[in-house]
Amino acid sequence: MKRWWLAAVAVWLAASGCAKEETEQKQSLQGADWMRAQTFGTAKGAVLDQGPAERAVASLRQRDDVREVVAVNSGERLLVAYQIPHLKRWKRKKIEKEIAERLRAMFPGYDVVSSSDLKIFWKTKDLKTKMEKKRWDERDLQREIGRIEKLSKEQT
Amino acid sequence: MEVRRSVLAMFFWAFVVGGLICVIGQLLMDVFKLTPAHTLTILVVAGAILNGLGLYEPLIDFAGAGATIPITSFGNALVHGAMQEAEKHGIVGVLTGMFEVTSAGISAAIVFGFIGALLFRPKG
Amino acid sequence: MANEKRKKLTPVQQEYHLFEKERETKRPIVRNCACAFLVGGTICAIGQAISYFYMYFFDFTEQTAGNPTVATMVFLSMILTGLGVYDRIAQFAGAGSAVPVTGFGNAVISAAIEHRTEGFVLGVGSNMFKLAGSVILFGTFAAFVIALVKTVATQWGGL
Amino acid sequence: MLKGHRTWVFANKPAIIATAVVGGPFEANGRLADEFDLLHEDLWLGEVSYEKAHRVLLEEAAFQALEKAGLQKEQVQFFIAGDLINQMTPTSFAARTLGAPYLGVFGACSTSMEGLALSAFITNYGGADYILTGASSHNTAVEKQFRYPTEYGGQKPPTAQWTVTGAGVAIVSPKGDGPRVTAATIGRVVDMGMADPFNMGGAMAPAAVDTIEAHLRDMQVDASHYDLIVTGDLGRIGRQVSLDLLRQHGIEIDEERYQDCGLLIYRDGQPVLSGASGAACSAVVVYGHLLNRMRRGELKRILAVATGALLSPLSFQQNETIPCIAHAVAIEYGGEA
Repeated sequence: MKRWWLAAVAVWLAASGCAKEETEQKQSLQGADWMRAQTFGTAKGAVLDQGPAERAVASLRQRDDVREVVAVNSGERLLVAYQIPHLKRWKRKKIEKEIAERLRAMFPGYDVVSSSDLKIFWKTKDLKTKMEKKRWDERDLQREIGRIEKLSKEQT
Repeated sequence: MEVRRSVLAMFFWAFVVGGLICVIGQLLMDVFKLTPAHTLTILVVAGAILNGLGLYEPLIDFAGAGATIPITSFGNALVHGAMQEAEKHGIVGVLTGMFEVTSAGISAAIVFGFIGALLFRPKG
Repeated sequence: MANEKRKKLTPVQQEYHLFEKERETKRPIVRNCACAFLVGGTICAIGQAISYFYMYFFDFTEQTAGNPTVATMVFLSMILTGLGVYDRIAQFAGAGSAVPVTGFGNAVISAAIEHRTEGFVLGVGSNMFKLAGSVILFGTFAAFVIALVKTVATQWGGL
Repeated sequence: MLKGHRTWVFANKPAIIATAVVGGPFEANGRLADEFDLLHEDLWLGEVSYEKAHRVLLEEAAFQALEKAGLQKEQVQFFIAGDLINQMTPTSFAARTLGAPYLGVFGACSTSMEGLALSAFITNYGGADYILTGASSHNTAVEKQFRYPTEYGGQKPPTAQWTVTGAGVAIVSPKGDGPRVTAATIGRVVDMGMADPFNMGGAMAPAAVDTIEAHLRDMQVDASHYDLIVTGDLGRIGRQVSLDLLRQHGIEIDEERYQDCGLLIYRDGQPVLSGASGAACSAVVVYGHLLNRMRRGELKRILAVATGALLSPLSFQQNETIPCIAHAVAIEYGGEA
């Protein structure tokens, strides 16, 4: 029986060692109904101007190599997350590059972050859902976007 | 709905691609009568070469764990780490960056190998 | 490999080889491949599930979920190896359980367990990589050569 | 007395006065479970290493046999035995326990009959009153030595064989009752260039054929002289190959009377692939099952041909082929003896 305890401790260590920041863990997706949440469109209840995000979504929706898009902006930060149809994932790197260039051209003054990563997509969508529910002041929003941006740049 | 579909597609392709890589291994063992050690060595080198040709990363994008779980990804990750570091530090990075990405597999094997030796004995 | 060896054989030996070959139980290649496909595919699907788990509940992206997934798979491999199950699966699955990273883990862990009777330093320590060592050696060396060629090509060839 | 080229005929017909066989859990599930004197449920035998367990197997078999023969261990003049592990430590350590003068012999899986032939020769010429001879092997200790760690998931091809866990010993004496050793043919090394360590049966078959042919020629008898010709551990493939090879060489053998220890010991359902192997395989089946059948009067004359593959992990890795050997011993009980 002692063996099992040790094994359980090892699992726990492995799991907890991987969660880097407690705070981020809390903001994870528990509770958010990510599968049924509305995909297109922008946060209606938001007081903050989501015009650039809406335009980015509208622009990317026209592409046939993008299946879903979700975007959030705040200040001069624009965060765009999208999903690529599975069979087009072979060209994922190329598509990502194209979209990044296109968005940068569309929003010259903005610090644009775009990603096709599923985790970034979930997080962005989650953020948008939260924006609909409660008022966010700009600084909080900025910080949250910054956090997602950092996550999307992690390599290993 | 859409996300669920892409998750399911990922499972499907992970299964298929991972399974096919294993079939290649099986053919190496059965048709060419190679030992498992030879087979795995060939696959690792193949993974490194595929990365060199720029083919392995798209495969990972497409098949997810179907490409990262087979041992071929080990060769891929070694090259990947080396290249990443080489971009930053030039030619010296080739040597220093090699285990940057792969460390998880090896260190997990070492740590769990030792824990295993503490906990278990061979059943036969 | 086999052909090169055969050339060195005397005619009597060659004749016997053919004689024996006819009576040898053939390896069921098709069946083996099917098993390898199913088991290998399943292991990869489990890996995919684990990496979704890490992405969903923790802050890992598709890129970064790879490492904890591999570590978890090796952990599972340790449990199955220690309980004496992995070698049974392998007899059925062949390459299906050898090629995924769990097979790499199994190679390390089985050697570590096996040589425990010779002590932790001389037994476990020095025998741990007796099977998996060649994978690391050739993987690393191949990666070194390839990365070197590629770096030289892009840095000097590209300019 | 030498007869022909390499056959000894024992005029005094030394007797096998007692035998004992010990087995492991896998053998306990086998077809011959009833023929064992002692079966272990635990592969470790309560020891801390498989090599120690290996030694204990041989010790137990030796003490069982002594008890059956009503002898003290001091009465044993020579102990002739061997196994497959590096430098034969399990046997040598068992010899340390026994304290008897000891000759370690190595013939891979043919060790059992090599030991029996030598014991019969020595006792026949008055060299000893009692000789203890035997062979042992332990599945996982041998796997560890020759192949991979036991928990390593390497798929074995259908040509592979399963190493027997067990030990079989016999006490040979010039006087006394029991099956008698009448002749022995010493094998020579035959190498047909086979190199696959997972196909021992195919590699060893020519050696068995060579020895059987030599024996029949030297003794000037044909195969029907024996009620049973039993090979050591050729397995399914080796048995078929050797049978066909014998027929090709013009030796007619009744298929029913040509058996293999490696096929007798386990049940059909057990995952042994091509059959059993290991030094204990022939020792356990001959000293247990077959001599019991002789004592029951079911068999009168048998020829036991133990086969051995003389390879090491080193030689295999250096791309050497597998040299093989077989030793034959003729045993009689009842009849005109």
